[in-house]
Amino acid sequence: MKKNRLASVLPPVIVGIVGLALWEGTVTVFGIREILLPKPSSIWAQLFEKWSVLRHATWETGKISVSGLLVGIFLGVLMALIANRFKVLNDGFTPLAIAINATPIVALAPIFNAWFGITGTFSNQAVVIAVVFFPVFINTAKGLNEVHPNEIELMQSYAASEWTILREVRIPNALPFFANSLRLAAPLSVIAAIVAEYFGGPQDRIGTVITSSAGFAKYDVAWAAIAMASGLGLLLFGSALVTERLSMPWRISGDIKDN
Amino acid sequence: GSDEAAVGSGDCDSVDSVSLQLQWVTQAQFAGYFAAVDRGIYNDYCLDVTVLEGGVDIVPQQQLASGAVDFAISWVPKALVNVEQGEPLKIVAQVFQRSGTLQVSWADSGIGSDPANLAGKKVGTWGWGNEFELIAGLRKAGVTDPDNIDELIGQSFDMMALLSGEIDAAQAMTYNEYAQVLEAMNPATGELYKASDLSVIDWNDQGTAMLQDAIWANSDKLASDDNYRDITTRFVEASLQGWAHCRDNADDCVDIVLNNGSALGESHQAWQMNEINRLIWPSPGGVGMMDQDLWDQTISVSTDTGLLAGEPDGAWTNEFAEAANENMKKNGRSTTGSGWQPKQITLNEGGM
Amino acid sequence: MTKRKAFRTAFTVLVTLVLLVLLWEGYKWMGQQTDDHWPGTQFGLPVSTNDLTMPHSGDIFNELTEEIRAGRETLPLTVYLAKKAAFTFLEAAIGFSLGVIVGLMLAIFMLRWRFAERGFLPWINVSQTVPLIALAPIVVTWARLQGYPDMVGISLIATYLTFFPVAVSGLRGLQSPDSSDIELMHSYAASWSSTLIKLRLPAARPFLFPAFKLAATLSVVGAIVGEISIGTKTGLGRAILDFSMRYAVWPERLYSSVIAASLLGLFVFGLVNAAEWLVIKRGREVLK
Amino acid sequence: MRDNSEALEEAVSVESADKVFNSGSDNEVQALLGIDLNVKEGDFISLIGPSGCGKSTLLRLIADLLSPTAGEVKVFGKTANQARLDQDYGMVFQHSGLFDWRDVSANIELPLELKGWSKADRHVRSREMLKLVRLEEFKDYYPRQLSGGMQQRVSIARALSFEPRLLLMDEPFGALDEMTREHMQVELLRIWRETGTTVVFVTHSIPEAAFLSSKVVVLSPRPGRIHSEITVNLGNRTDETREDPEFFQATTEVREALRAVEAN
Amino acid sequence: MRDNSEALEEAVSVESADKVFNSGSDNEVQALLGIDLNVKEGDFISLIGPSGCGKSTLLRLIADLLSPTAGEVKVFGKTANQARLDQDYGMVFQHSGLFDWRDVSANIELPLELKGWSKADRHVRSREMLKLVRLEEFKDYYPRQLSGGMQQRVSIARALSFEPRLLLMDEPFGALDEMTREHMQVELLRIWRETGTTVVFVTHSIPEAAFLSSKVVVLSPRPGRIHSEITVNLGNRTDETREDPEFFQATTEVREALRAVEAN
Ligand SMILES: Nc1ncnc2c1ncn2[C@@H]1O[C@H](COP(=O)(O)OP(=O)(O)OP(=O)(O)O)[C@@H](O)[C@H]1O
Ligand SMILES: Nc1ncnc2c1ncn2[C@@H]1O[C@H](COP(=O)(O)OP(=O)(O)OP(=O)(O)O)[C@@H](O)[C@H]1O
Ligand SMILES: [Mg+2]
Ligand SMILES: [Mg+2]
Repeated sequence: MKKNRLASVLPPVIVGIVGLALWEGTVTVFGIREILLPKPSSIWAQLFEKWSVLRHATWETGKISVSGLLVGIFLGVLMALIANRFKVLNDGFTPLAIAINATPIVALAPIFNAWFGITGTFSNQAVVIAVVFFPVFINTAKGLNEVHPNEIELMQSYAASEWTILREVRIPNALPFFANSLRLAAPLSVIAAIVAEYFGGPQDRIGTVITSSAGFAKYDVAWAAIAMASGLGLLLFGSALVTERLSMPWRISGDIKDN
Repeated sequence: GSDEAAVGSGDCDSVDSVSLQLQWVTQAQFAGYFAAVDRGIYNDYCLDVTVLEGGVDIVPQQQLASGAVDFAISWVPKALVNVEQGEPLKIVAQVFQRSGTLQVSWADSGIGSDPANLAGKKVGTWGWGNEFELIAGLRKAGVTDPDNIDELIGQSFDMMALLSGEIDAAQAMTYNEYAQVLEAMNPATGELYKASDLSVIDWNDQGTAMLQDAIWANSDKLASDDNYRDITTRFVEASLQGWAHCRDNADDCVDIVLNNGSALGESHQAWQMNEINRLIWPSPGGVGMMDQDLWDQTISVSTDTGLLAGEPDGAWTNEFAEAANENMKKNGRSTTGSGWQPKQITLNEGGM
Repeated sequence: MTKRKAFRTAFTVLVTLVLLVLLWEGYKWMGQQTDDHWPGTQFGLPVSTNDLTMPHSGDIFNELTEEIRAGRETLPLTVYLAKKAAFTFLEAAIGFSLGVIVGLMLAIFMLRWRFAERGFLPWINVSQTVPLIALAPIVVTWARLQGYPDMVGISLIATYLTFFPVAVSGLRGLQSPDSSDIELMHSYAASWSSTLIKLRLPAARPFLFPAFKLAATLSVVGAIVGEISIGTKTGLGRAILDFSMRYAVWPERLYSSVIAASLLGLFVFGLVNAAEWLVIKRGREVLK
Repeated sequence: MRDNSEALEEAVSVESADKVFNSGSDNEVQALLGIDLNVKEGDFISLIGPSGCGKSTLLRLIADLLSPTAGEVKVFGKTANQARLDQDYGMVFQHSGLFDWRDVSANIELPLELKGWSKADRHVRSREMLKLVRLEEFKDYYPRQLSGGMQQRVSIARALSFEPRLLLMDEPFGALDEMTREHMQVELLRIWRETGTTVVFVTHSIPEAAFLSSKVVVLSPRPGRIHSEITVNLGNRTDETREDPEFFQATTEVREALRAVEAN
Repeated sequence: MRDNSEALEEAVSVESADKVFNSGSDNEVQALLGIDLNVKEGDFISLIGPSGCGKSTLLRLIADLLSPTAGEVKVFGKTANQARLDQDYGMVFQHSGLFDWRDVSANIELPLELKGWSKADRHVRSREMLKLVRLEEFKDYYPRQLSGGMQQRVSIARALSFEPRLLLMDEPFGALDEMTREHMQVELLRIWRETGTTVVFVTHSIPEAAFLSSKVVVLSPRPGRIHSEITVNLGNRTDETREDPEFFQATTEVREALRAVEAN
C-alpha cells in the first residue's frame, strides 16, 4: 500500500523537477529574456519576496473559487435533477448549456459585472458558477439518465414511485459521473475566478496581482502568482478525489471472493 | 501626401520593413501612425510599416525587448520598470506631452476636482498598471493610508460602474471613457449626459501626472546597429509627420482610423482625435521632444509609489526627435503646434 | 426515426429559447413595475432591470439589422458578426486540428510508458490552471520571431485549450480495449504500432468523440480569448472586446456578439457530431 | 418435503394474451400470440424456447412490467397490476441486478425498506435470508466483491425477503459457469422446498429446465406461442439425479420439442 | 473424413510446466504445477475444470501469451515463441473479440493484413472462409448486426483464415444460449473435419467437452494440475448423438471426474 502511494507520487515529482530544471536550463542557455519567460529560480525568489501579498491574494481568490464551485455544483445538480424529471427539458437545456460553455469568460465577465456590480465579489463568483455549471450538469444528467433498464424494472416490480427510483437508483448511479465532473470543475473554478478578476472587483486578488505585474512586464511576479493559483487548483482537484473516494465506499478495488 | 515628404521622397533603393506594436486596438490614440501608413509618409521614408494592434495580454515593451517588433508605443512609467530591470528600451520620441488620465465623478457628488474629497469614497481603477497616478494623487492629497487600498475597486473597461452609481469616481481617459459617459443616455432626462453633469480630477493639475505614449526603440540595437539607427531616424520623423498631419487634418485622420477598422463610432473617434491632439499639441519644445519637468515628475511619482527604485540611466534620447524637428522646420512645418486650436466636438448617442 | 428526433430536439430548443426570452422580459417587466424590488417586499432584485443592464430582447434582435461601419464599408451587424465568426472559425479549426494532434501524441506517449502516464498526467491537469496572460506573450513572441502572422499565435492558444481533453480522454480510450483483444493482436505477433493502429485507435473513438466535442467548443473559446489577448483586426474576440468596452453606451451589441460566439460554439459542436455520425454510426445501427 | 394437497389454488393464469410491440409502426413485433398458461400454487414451471420467442415478455406480463395488448393476466385471482402493488411476487433477473452502492444486507433489505419495515425487522429478516442462501459471513460485502454465483444468491435472497408467494426468474443462472450453475440449481430447489413458493422460471438450458421443473413450457417463436407442455417427475432431485436415465429421458423429450419448434 | 494415418506428429507438447503469478509478492498464485500434456496432430482435446483451475493459463502458455515459470512448451516441435511468430496457431476467445469497426470480411482479413497479404489475396481467402462458416451473405455486416452465434463463427473464420495447423479455443461458446451452442458445436466439428486442424478447446460445460473431444483433460485447482484424461470415442457426431446413451455415458464419466476434483 505504502509502496503503491510512493509509486504514484514519485513520477510526477520527478517529471516536475526535470521539467523545472529543463526550463531553468533553456532560459539560461538560450539567453531567453526574463521579460519573456522568467526562470523558475526567479519565480521562486518572488514567491518568498511577495509571500504575504500572494498568500492574502490566494486566500481571497480561493474563497471566490470555492464558493462559486459549491454554488455551481449545486445548480448543476439541481438542473440535472429537474431535466431528468422532465425529459423534455433535457433536450432544451443541453444545447443551451453547450452554448454557455462556448462563451468565453472574457465575454461573460463584462455582462456579469453589469448585472451584479463590481463592488462585491458576486459577479466574479457568478463567472465561476457559469463555468462550473456546465460539466456538472452534463455529467450528472448523463448519470441520472443512463441507468440500466434492469434496475428500473426491478424497482417497478417493487411498485416503487418515480421519486423512490430517483433516490434509490438514479442518484447513486450518477455519483461516479458526478465525481468525474468534479475533477474537471475543481481546477476550472480557479482559472475562472482569476480571469473574472481581470475585469473588475476588489484589487487584492490573484487575478489583479497577475494583471498588474504583467502590465509592467514583471512576469516573475506574475508567474509566482500563477504558481499559487496552480497550487490552489491542485488542492481543489485533490479534494475532489478524496471526496470521491469517501463518498463511494463500494468503489474500493476489493478482492473478488471465490465461491 | 508627397508634399509632406522631407527626406528621401524620391525613389527608394530599398524599402525597410518595420513593425510597430501599439498598446491597444485601433483608435485615434494611434492616428498619427495610421496616417503615416495610409498617407504614404512612411513610404516616402522608404519604410514599409506594419502596425500591430495591442491586445489585453500584449505588453508592447516586452514585444520590443524580446525582438518580436522593431518599435513600440508604451506609457513611460510602465516601460521604465523594465529599463530598471536591464531591458534594452529607450524612448526615441516622447509624443504625448501630458497625461490623459482623469478621475471622473458626478457633479452632485461633491467630489469636484479635489482628490482630497475621494477620502472614504469608492474609487475605481482599471489596474493593469494604470493606477499609479491615482495612488500618487491620493497620497499627495493625504488621503490614503498606504496599507489600506480596500476602497480601490477594479472597474471593467466600460463606465457601467459609474453610471449605475456603484462607485463614486471612475478612472477615465479624456479621449475614451470620459466621452463614453457623454454618449450615454441619461434616463432621468431622456437626453445624453452633459459635461456639466460631471466633475473631473485632472492629474496634470494635481502634479502627479506621468508621461504617457512614447515611441520606444531597442537601445542595444541603437548602440550596435547602424542600419537600425538609420531606420529609427526615418521612422521617428515619419511618425511625427503623421502626427502633424493629424493636427492639421483631424477629419482625415478620423476617417483613416475608421477605415482601419475601429468599431467605435465616428463622433467618438472625432472626439478622441481632438483630445489626442490636445495631449500632443502644443509641444513647446518641439514635437516628440522630452519635457524635462514632466520626466522629473514621472520619476518622482514612480519612486514615491515604489514603482521605481530611482531614475534609470539612458532611458530616453532627444537625438532623433531633434533631427526630425530640424527637417520639419526646414520644410516649413510647425513642430510646436503653437497655433493649433482644439475643436468643438459634438458627441452623438453611442458615439455614432 | 433520427429525423424525427432531430426535429423534436430543434423544437424543444426553440421552445426553451422562447421561454428564456419570456423569462427575461417578464423579470424586466416586473422590475420596472416595482422599481427593482420583489413584488410586495423591500427586497431588491439581484439584477437591476434598467435598459442598460438588461436591454430588451427585441432591441438586441433589432440591433442585428442595424448598420455598423467596419473599415471602409458599412454592414448590417449580422453580416459583420458573421464575417468575424468566419475568421474566428478558421483560427479555431487550426487550433483544434493542432490540439487533436498534440493531444493524441501525448496520449500515445503516455500509453507507451507507464511512467510517462503517471508523471505527466497531473501536470497536464496543472497546465490548464496557467492563465493565458502569462502564455500569450511567449506564444506571440515566438510566432513573430518565426515570421508567422499573429493568427498562428491565436491558433496556438486555441491548441493549448483543446489538447487537454483529447489527451486525457484519448489515453482512456487507448487503454480501453479488453485484454483479450490485446492478446489477440499479440497472438498474431502484431507489433506495438500495428496494435495501436488496428486496435487501440479505432477502439478509442467512443472516448475521443466526446472529447472532440468538448475540444471543438474549447477551440472557439480559445480563438476568441486568443484574439482578445493578442489583438487582431478581425475575429469575434475583437468584436467582443470592442463592444465590451462600449457596454455602457451600447449593451445590445455586446449581447449580440456573445450570442454569435455561442452560436459558433454550437456550430462546431454540431460539426463534430456530424463527423461522429459519419465515422462511427452510419449504417451500423443494430439490425434484428 | 412438499405437501401436494396445498397446491390447488391458481397462482398465475394467463388467458389468450397477445403482446405487440411498436404497434402500428414500421417495426411492429408480434411478440406473443394467444398465450394460455395456468400455474398452480407450489408449482415450479419453466419457460423454454429459442432466443427471441417471447419468454421474457411473458414473464414481464405476469409481473405487470408490461401490459398485454389483448387477453388477461391474473395472479392469485387478482389483476397483475394489483398483485404487483400488493408485492405478491419477487423477481430475479438474468444479471443479478444488485445495486453496487448497497452492501449485501442493504441489497436484501431494499424491498423491505420500500415497504416501510422497521430497521430492526429488516435486520432480522436479512439475517434469515442470508442464512437461507448461505452467505452469512458476507453481509457487509459490496456486490463487486462477490463472485457471480454469490451475487445471484443475494439476488434470490432479495426476491424472497418479503416472502412473496410467487417467484419470477428470468434466466437467473445464465451468466454462471456450468459447475456453479448446477450447484445453484440444487440450492434453488432446496429453497423452493423450504419456502413453498411458486416459481416461474425462464431458461434456455435444456438440462436446467428438465432438472428443475414440474412442468416445462416450450414456446415457439414469431409470434411467440405455447408449442407444448412437458410434465417432468423426477421426485426429490439431487446432484445424482443428473446421472439418472430418467433425467436423460426428460432432457431428450425437451430437446425434441425444441427441435420441432426450431424446424418451423 | 479424417485420415488417421496423418495424425502422428506431435502438435503440442507441454513438459512439467509450472506457472506462478506475482511470484514473490503477497498475492503469489501457483496457477499451474507440473503439467504434462501431449496433443497429436489432428486431435481434438478439451480442457475442463472448475473456475480458476488454470485452463486459460495453460492455453496461454501454449499460445506463448504467457511464459511458463518452469518446464517447456513446444508447438510442432518448435518453441512456443517461434510457433507464435510463425503463426502456427489461431486463437478464439470466449467473447468473439471481433472489432466493432470492421465489417465481417475486414475482421476475417485482419490477421492476413498484419501478415502483409495483398488485398486481392485477402479477398479471395475471406470469401473461402465465409463459405466455410456459411456466412457468405453477411460479409458487409458489422459485428453488432449479427447474433452471438454468427459472431462466434466469424471469429472462428478469422482464426482459420491463415490456415493455422492448430486452433486454440478458450470457452468460445460460453456466451451463447444452449440451442445455438449445440448448433455451433456441430458446425465446429464439421470445420475440424474439413480442415484437418488440431484443436485445443477450453470449456466448463460437461456435455460440450464430451460431445466434441477425442480426449477430455480434467484439471484440478489450486494449484492447477492434470487430474485425469478421459478418452471419448463417439465416432461421427451429429445432433442425434446427444440422445445416444453412449454420449450420456461419456458425460457421466466426465462429471464424475469433475466431482472428484471438486471434492478435493
Ligand atoms: N421493448 C421492446 N420493444 C420492441 N420489441 C421488443 C421489446 N421487448 C422485446 N421485444 C421483441 O419481442 C420479441 C420477444 O422478446 P423477448 O425478450 O421476450 O424474447 P426472449 O424469449 O426472452 O429471448 P431471449 O432468450 O433472447 O432472452 C423479440 O423479437 C424482441 O425483439
Ligand atoms: N495475470 C494474472 N495475474 C495473477 N493471477 C492470475 C492471472 N491470470 C490468472 N491468474 C490466477 O491463476 C489462476 C488460474 O486462472 P485461469 O484464468 O487460468 O483459470 P481458468 O481455469 O481459466 O478459470 P475460468 O474457468 O474462470 O476461466 C486463478 O487463480 C487466477 O486468479
Ligand atoms: Mg429474455
Ligand atoms: Mg478461463
